[in-house]
Amino acid sequence: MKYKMMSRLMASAALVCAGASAQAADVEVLHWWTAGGEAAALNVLKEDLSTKGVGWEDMPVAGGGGEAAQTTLKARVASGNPPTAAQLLGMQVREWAQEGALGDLTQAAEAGGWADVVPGALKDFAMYDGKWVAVPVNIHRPNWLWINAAIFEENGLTPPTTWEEFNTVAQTLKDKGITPLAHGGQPWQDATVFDDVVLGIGGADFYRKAIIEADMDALGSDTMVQVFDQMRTLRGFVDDNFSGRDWNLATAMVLNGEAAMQLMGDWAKGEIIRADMVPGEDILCVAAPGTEGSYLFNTDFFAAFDVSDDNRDAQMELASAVMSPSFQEAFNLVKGSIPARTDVSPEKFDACGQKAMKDIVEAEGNGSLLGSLAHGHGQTSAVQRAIFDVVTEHFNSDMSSQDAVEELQIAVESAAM
Amino acid sequence: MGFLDIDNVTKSYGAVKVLNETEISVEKGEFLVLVGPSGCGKSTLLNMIAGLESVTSGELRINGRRINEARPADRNIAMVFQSYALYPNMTVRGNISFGMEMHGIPKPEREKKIAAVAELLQITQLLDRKPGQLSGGQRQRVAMGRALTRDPDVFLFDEPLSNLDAKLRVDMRTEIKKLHAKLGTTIVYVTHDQIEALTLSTRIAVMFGGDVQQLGTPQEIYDNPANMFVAGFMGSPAMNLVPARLRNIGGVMSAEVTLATGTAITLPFPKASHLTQDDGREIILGIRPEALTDPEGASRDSQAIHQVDIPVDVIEPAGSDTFVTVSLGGKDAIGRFRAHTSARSGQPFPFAFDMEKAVAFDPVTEARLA
Amino acid sequence: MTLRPARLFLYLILAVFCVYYLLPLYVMLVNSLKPLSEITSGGMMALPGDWTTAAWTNAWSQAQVGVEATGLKPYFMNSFLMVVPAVAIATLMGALNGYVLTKWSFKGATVLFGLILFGCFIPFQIVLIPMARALGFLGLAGTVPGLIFVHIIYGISFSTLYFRNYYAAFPTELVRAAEIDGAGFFTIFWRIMLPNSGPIAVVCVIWLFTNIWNDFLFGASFADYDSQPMTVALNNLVQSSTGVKEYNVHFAGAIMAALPTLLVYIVAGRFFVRGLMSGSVKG
Amino acid sequence: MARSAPSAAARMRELLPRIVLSPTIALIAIFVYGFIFFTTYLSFSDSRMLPSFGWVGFDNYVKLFQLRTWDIAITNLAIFGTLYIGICCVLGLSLAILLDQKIRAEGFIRTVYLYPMALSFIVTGVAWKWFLDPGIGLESVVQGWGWESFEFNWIKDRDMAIYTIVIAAVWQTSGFVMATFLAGLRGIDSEILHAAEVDGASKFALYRRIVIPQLRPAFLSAFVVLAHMAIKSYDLVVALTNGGPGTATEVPATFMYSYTFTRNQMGVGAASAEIMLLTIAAVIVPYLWSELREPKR
Repeated sequence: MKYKMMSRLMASAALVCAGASAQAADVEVLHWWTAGGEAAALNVLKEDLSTKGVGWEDMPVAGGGGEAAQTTLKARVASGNPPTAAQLLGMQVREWAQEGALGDLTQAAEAGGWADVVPGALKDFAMYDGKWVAVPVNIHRPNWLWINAAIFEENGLTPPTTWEEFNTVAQTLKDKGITPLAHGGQPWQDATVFDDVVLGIGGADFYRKAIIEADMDALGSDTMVQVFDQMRTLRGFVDDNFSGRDWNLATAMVLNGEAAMQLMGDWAKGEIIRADMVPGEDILCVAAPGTEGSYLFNTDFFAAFDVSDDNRDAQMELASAVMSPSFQEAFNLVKGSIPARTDVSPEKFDACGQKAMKDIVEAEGNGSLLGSLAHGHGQTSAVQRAIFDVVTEHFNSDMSSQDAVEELQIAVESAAM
Repeated sequence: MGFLDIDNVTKSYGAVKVLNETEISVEKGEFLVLVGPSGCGKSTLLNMIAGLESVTSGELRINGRRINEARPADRNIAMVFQSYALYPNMTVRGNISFGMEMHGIPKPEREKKIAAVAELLQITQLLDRKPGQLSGGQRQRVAMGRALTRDPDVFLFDEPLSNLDAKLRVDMRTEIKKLHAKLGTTIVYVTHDQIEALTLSTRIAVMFGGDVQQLGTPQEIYDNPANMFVAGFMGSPAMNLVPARLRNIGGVMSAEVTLATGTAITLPFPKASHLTQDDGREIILGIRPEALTDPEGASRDSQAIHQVDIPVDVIEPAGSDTFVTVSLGGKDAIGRFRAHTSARSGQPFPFAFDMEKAVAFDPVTEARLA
Repeated sequence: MTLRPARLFLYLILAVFCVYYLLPLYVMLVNSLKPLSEITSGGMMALPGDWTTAAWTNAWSQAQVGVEATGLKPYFMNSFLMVVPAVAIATLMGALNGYVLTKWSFKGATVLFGLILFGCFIPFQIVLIPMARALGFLGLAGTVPGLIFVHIIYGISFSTLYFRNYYAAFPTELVRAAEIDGAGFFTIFWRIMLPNSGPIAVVCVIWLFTNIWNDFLFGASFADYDSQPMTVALNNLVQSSTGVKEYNVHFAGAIMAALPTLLVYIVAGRFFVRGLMSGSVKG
Repeated sequence: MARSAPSAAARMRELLPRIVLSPTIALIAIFVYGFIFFTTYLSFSDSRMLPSFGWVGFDNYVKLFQLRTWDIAITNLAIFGTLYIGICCVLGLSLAILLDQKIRAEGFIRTVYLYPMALSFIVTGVAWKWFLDPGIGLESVVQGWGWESFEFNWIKDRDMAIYTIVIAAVWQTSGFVMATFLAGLRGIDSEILHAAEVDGASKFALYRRIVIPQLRPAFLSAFVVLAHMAIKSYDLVVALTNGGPGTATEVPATFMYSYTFTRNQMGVGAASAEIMLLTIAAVIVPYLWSELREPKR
């Protein structure tokens, strides 16, 4: 009790010294981490802030991987009442920054020395026009292949490292009556697989050209045709009921042995742990075929909105708290992702987490740390969804790869306009 | 100037004029009935007096005070509606007391008045019921009770009896007449039933097509209808309207009527003595059924009974009377015979024409000539 | 009773449809009473092997909804605070409008009614952004009154429609009589019209209550952190994208969120048909 | 004749009804028509993430009609709308007639039929999704009963998925339609029915010739409620299929929402909203016309 009082006093003293208004306001945070462990993990942040005298006003809006929260955010901004901070994906940070809706965290960033610990690829999104406008909370890796170890062992299979190997392994499993790939037919899940295939077949440079730069030649290339061919092949390895299935139900199929593999981000670990299995042992985690050495990332940012002066200090406090190594560690241990700063010890993380932390360093070194299209780090929302349309349409119909490539070009061109 | 003056009043909805210039002056204590078929303008006129519809032009005065712009509540009138318009959510007591409450009459006084009115109308035992639990006649009494508490200058009745069955209607008619006799209030009463008009009123305004066709005492209206409309509307069975021709036979006026057989009969018509110049003129002869009787039933006082044998078409016994149909001037005419007549259908029978009661109309203008 | 087989067949058909209508509720109810393991092991339709109300207590007061593990409990109050005033005001305004449009009609009133009515049909998605701006302009952004205001606006068209049709069949002579009795515009409304509007008020309240209670879009867009309604909380509970899905808790929460509207239908349902009969179905 | 000027109080009385109505009129004018106007403007603007006011003419409309998803959305609305309204009316009427046969447990059955109206698809969405899912829902249950060849996998089938939406939508509203028709049936003068029975009309003929024609007002109000629900239906599609498989169950409402809010192409979203509004107007205006002409007797 005494300690708390003391720390609060000291905190306010520090603020006074910084010459800022001593009145610590509350922070209102719009986010879509509404249930289970991730929401509980966020509570760590809330507790942390409350010791600094900053109150937390929780504004959760779940649905569609943040789509509902986006709508709410637009309404809030339009009404001139934006939240202090909002959970956004990388591209969304950039789009809001372009609208001039974001504030400035540079002061806190300089004080915290963020520039030295945040990977460059993330900084590209967190900074706009030379100013820090958002702080990264985590780094997810969508290009994982989760494998039911028992099934592979029984059938004497080894994890595939290329798409060709994958096809062989999958065919073997299929012949034995095991569903090779657990998949949920929702646009973002289809796109997650698509990301992996583009990166795995085309390599990092191709991914950058085709997806991030939306280069028409790359989009129309033979490589892209091959990508769609592979998507068609994958369609054959998925059970008939895939359409509309939630990702966690697909994960459950791998866990209970109904299916052998799943291409999914590292949030799947939560399901694995809850089923009393160990990631990396019972369920293997390997990079998606052909993507070893590359790292697709998906980062949740807390973007600082342009709020009134009264709230700015609290906003800084929030940002600093998010960037603190202790929060980064605590939160990401729960979330399944890895910290957004490179100086956090991998010690407490599980095997998959440790591998991710190792891989990301390697990827950043060789320039293949790339934003994931499926998870809002590859393209603007308009282009992203236009690509989703084509990918999903192709995956769910008997459209030819050639047609798909043409559709893709038209869709991207029209959406980018 | 009367007590209630309807002074050159008109009503239009846009371009449609529903009430033409109307001039009626009602004396205090008078019972004026506005009668006519639906759409004649009688209800519009009543609503204007009540203040429920605006006056397009002209002036309404009560007791010399212009009331055109006064709120209904400020005109010191009371109205009984066709549907009684009892508030279904209130008890009988509440219904009667509502108007007084609105006029700020204190509760004890209201209670006293309610008791008095309930006593008068014999509805004391109904005071705590809701309108839904009352019979038609009881509702009618409550509606009158509500109006009575107001001590109004003018009582307005809008077809108050038309929702009652025949027997009750006759009873209530009598009650209303008694009430008028007892209270002596000025009443304006709208109905489409000419018997109500004749029995209740001290004066009648017969209306049609937005015009007052005739304004007069019941006797005047009945005996000397101003035109063929009034003649046909008032009285039941209606006055017989028979095509005929005036004849001046040596200075004595007669009406010539053609029978179904083709033979013409000549009926001396003293009332038309001022029309000696109009020999051969076509007229419509109006003759009431009670002026076309069996000879024994003919009026003893009349100086102009004329008897003719005519073949009878139909005989309709109606208890106290027997109605006999004959063809006159190509039209069916009805005569009122005594109950036990010996007339037989298909056979000629002597008819007594009471030409003192007969009237004549112009077939074109339909106005009365004699 | 000579038609026994036909009668039996009739009841059979009606029973089959009862099953059709009850099925989703059955699925929700049964699965909310199972432990999660029984659900994931299949058997959606099966009765619980191990009956438990754990999911219910969890959804009510323990489940993680956003940062705090409060369950749905606090959001109930938020919803009520929003729904009750909105329904009351929208109903009252609708009644007044219906009263004016039928009993005090003036030239052009019918056209105005037609224009009001079109408000029933506007898709809510299109008003989101301009409404946000308007609320910001009015200083109502992110407040409960703001949310109530929005619901009133889009409820008023319906309440006006209901009351206007009802009052059109309401005897005008009563209004006339009250006028002669000396009652003014508002007195007639309070003392004569409203006390006789029971059936249509039930229909109107049921309709508005259900619609406003069930609204998600406005709740998610215009509520603040401390005024989020039940539907948003339920959605947060159910829709978490990368969290573990506890279906039994979801179902328990869903039924809970629906209880007030269900109750309204069950309690007032029998007045519903009567209310529809007394006006809104008439042309 | 000199007409004295109406007093201030009288004028006030005259104006009072309009004053009472005016808040509503003002609210509707701004928040319905103003916003429609705003959306109309947006549909001709270069708005993307947030409203912006650069004029681009008909570009958004051109773009809209080139989009295959929009084609699909429109076609789906036509299929969905027709089936939904048709089935709801037929089912609602049939149930109402059946319930009108002096059924013993009428109150209970009526409530059962009516209650889905009380629930939003946020509440029932998951249950429906499960029920329709062949893996865990009806198909697997029926197969579990021993009917191995039973198939019900519409929700996974691109060509059939839209029909599952119809099933759920009918589930939600047919009870309400039933109540509307039941109210209509109860409103019919029973003497007319007796008269027809005396005339020797069979039960079937009685309903077809006498009863159903008298339900026209009920039909109309049911139709309007259903039509606007069909065009506005959003929650339902999102809860059941979210537009999938692929884009097979996309409807204009989901399309408009996604373009306006998710895809940051507000201009195209506004253009699609305009088309929706026009469709609604095409359905509603004739109804309003017929509805509002009548009182002018």
